[in-house]
Amino acid sequence: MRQASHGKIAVRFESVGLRYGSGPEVLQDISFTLDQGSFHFLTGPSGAGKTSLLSLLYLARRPSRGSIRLFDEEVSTAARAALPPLRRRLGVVFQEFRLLDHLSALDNVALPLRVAGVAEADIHRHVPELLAWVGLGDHMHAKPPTLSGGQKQRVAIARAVINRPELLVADEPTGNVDDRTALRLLHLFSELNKLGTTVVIATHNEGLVRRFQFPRLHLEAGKLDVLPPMALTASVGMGTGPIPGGGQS
Amino acid sequence: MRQASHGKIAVRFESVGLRYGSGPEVLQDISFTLDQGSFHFLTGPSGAGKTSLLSLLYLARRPSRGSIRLFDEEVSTAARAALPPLRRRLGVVFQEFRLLDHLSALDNVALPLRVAGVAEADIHRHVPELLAWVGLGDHMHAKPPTLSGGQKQRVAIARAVINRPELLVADEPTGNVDDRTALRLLHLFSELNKLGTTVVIATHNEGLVRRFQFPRLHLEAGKLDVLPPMALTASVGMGTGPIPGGGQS
Amino acid sequence: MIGFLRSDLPVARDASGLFLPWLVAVMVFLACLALSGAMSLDSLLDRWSRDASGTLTVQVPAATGANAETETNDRVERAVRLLETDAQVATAMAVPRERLAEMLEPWLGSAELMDSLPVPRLIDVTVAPGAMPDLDALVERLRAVAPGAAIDDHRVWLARLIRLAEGLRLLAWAVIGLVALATAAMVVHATRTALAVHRPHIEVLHLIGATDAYIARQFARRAFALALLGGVGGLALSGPVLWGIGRLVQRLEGGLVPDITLGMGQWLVLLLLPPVAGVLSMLTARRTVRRTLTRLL
Amino acid sequence: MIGFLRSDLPVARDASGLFLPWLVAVMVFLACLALSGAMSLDSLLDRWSRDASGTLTVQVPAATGANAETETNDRVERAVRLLETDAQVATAMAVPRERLAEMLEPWLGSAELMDSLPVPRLIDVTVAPGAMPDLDALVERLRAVAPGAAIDDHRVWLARLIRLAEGLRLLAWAVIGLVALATAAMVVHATRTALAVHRPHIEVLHLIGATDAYIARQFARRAFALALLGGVGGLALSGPVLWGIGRLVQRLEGGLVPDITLGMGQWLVLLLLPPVAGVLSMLTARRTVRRTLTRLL
Ligand SMILES: Nc1ncnc2c1ncn2[C@@H]1O[C@H](COP(=O)(O)OP(=O)(O)OP(=O)(O)O)[C@@H](O)[C@H]1O
Ligand SMILES: Nc1ncnc2c1ncn2[C@@H]1O[C@H](COP(=O)(O)OP(=O)(O)OP(=O)(O)O)[C@@H](O)[C@H]1O
Ligand SMILES: [Mg+2]
Ligand SMILES: [Mg+2]
Repeated sequence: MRQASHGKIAVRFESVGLRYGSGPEVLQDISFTLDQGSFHFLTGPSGAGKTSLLSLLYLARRPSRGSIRLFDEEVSTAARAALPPLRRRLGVVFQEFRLLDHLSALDNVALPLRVAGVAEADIHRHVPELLAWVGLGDHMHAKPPTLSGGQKQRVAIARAVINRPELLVADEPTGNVDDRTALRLLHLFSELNKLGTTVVIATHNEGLVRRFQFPRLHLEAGKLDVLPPMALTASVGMGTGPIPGGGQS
Repeated sequence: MRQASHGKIAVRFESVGLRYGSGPEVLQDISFTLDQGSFHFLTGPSGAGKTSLLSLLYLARRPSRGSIRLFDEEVSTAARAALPPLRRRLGVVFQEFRLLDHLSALDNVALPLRVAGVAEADIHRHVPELLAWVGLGDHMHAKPPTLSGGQKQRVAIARAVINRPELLVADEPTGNVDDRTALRLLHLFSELNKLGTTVVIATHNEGLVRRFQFPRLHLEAGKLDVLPPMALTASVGMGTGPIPGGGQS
Repeated sequence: MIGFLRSDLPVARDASGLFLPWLVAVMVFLACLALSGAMSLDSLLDRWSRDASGTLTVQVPAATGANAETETNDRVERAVRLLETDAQVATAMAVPRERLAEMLEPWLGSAELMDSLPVPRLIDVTVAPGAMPDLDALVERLRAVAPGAAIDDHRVWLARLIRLAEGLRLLAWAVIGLVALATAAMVVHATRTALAVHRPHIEVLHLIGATDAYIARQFARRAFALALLGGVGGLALSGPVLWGIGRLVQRLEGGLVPDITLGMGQWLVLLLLPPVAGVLSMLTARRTVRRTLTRLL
Repeated sequence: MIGFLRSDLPVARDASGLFLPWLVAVMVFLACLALSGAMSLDSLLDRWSRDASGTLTVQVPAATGANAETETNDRVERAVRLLETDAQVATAMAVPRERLAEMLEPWLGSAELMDSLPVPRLIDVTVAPGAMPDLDALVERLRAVAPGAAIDDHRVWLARLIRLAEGLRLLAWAVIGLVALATAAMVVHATRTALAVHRPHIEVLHLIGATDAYIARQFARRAFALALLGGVGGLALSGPVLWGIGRLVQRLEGGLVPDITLGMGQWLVLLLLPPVAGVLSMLTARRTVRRTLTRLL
């Protein structure tokens, strides 16, 4: 079913620790491996360090200690100049969206393409299509301050996936949308995943975690455990039933 | 069980319509009544107009048409100068938190007290207590940019309830916290409700809506329906069972 | 409401505020330079005008005919007496023949010659302080006692200098007006820019139930303090600069450039600049916040 | 990378940018005033110096004894010829007796008298452009042909004026230096403030994978354009003001204040102000963005 699990490794954390300033270690001794083409949820209570962990993954900060390999490159000690090309192979949904308020939804989503030097013609073909798909066909030219919370979140998701990233990192991507939309967005992610994208999604939505039977990275008290898919007790309001191994074919 | 439902009316919308600029009507002909001391969920798909409806309630904008009565005062046509005293009787959790980035969590929560002229001594007694209750005892002096998403949300909630409002309006107050914390926060709201506060909570979290058996205001396509508590099909990961009529006594 | 008396919310206190004092400092500094320049020019001009209008020279032509010598002396004496009785004249003194001889030497070759010539006599006159004698009337009266008398009021070249300096003063005031205008505009604009950053905070305070007056006060106080701080900084900066310029000016020859250091009153005017900037900033802040608020509901 | 050639992202285009041109306009306007003032003073001073050093007056005392009249005329003629052969002298012309008589009238009462008097003769001399004649040597040589000849070089009062104007020029350049410094500081600071608002945008572009150079370019271009726009506005504003000041100056007596309107070269210097402000802003933007970025990882 998956195309891209060639056994290659997309991400490898080894004994990674992170502290802010001189505070305590928010992440302690984190080690895990994500195969290319894999799909993981990242769970854990609020303040456990999920966003911190993801920020290491999307190269927003360096770990205080340990080693992080991304696409087989050591990034914890890499030169600054080596990072932008790596970043372009990522797609990131930030927990706070981080949209540019004075750009239209369309221009926001086009940003990664423009930065990568994609032709305007291609941009104007692909971006509206994707925006329509996430249900924002009518709000293409609206600026973020006039969008609803869920609409902003969908713009942020569209921006993260527009360049078909090799690694998709999403931080609480469904906190502001209804369950139907959340399901639809997760199908989008699992669709990308089937095309080879490695996916990591931090979420508090247990319903989603149960419905999509993907393995979990669970953070608690600074420690990470890799857990199997969550037990299927029930699927509330999430369509017809569980989707083993991800996505409706 | 409830102390304050004396049959008085806290909020009454009559044929309320709202449009932004010259756009279409986001809200059309909305009419409903909230008794004092009642507890309602506000549900509806993303972009349905929940935040817009709540913004009328917390006096951020005037309706394009119709009448809104709050605590028995007509607010849709009230003079600007008459509104601040009304606003102080409200508590609001904004969907985007709206914390002041350069103030500590404590100062953010203290804001409504300071504006109302409460003595510093009282502020320093009550605020840390509430922050500890929402699990931020260790982050009292942290500024919002150094807080996690869920921590920020809890600061926003603390700010909304610190002055024991007569009407609590919360817009997606649990989008960034785990289910356990969400439950805890909803118990906080229902506790306030038992003390007489009228509560309206916009949420996408069906689990919560099912678990707390409160009536729903459902928005869809600009229309509002008042629905009975949602059918209890199951309660996923939300503790032991349903809580009929609100709160564990 | 207790809020009116309580100390500020720390609501406006972020880094963006640092821009305001910085900018006000620079503008007050420039305004200081312009203002002290204009005021120095004023002093200079006053001094020059006083010098020029303060002394006159009366020329009494020599008499001819018999007893020319004594007649001439009489005429000079009468003229001196007439001048001395005039309320607007402080002193009148005939120039001694020896000095006249000196003055004419280059023209006549030797002093002896003068005795045989009908050389006109001169009277140095000091005008009473502040008096502006009507020279035409004075000449009329002088001619009654000393026919052909004329007044030379020394303004030959001082007049040109004065006209120049008056022009410069006009210029200086025009420039200071422009600098003041620019300063005011900048303070207003900087205050608005600083507040633009705070728009979300203003909204939050508004929605929390703070009155317009309360919110405006929070920001107006802060704007006042910041602009005052910047103004004091700019003034402090201009102190050594003005001192250095004063030193420069003192090195110029003393005659033309008298004491143009600033007087007490003028320093007071400079000292007013920071509070003026502060008040301007405060009023702008209040107005801007209120405008933001009335747009909100 | 194609991005290097493509047009800007609209990333820096929000209302906060409006502050930058506004501020640059005011600062360029002030710098314009200061600069044109200093340059005018330069022109004025040059003219005065030229006037003062460009003309001399030679005094030839009248001869005595028999044939005094013709002897005096001979001496004057010889002196004129000597002067004319001097390489440093452009023209030399004896002042006609009639003009001398006019000049002496106030002293001697009537022109006829002069004929019977040993009045010294005058020769107006124009020095060759740029020449600085050694006056002492010249006097020596003149005395050989015309005993007792003397040179009066007119600097009596012009020297004082020149010293004053030189002082003022020094002052003007000091002030223009300060204004330039303040302008530069303001442009730098305004650019930074405008960018502070964009910090989140810089972060987003960075995390999306844009290189530092790419991000810096987006903002540097915009800063250049905005500052240039403001500079042009300030210059345009200063045009009518400088014109008005020119009119004011023309109303002053022409003698002391010659043509102090600006020359082509000086206008060119003023025209350079906006691009200089633009470049300054651009460099600041680049540096600020890069500094922000290196703090990010
Ligand atoms: N920039 C920062 N400086 C200092 N401390 C920080 C910073 N960012 C996060 N923290 C702290 O690190 C801890 C983990 O934060 P993080 O945002 O990673 O949590 P999270 O798991 O994403 O939580 P949530 O589910 O609420 O988003 C928190 O206690 C937070 O206060
Ligand atoms: N300030 C505004 N100007 C113009 N249109 C707006 C504005 N705010 C909201 N809208 C539009 O009004 C509609 C309703 O928005 P609203 O924020 O009320 O939705 P919502 O129900 O809160 O959605 P969500 O669950 O995603 O937060 C949306 O289509 C949105 O684009
Ligand atoms: Mg987080
Ligand atoms: Mg909403």
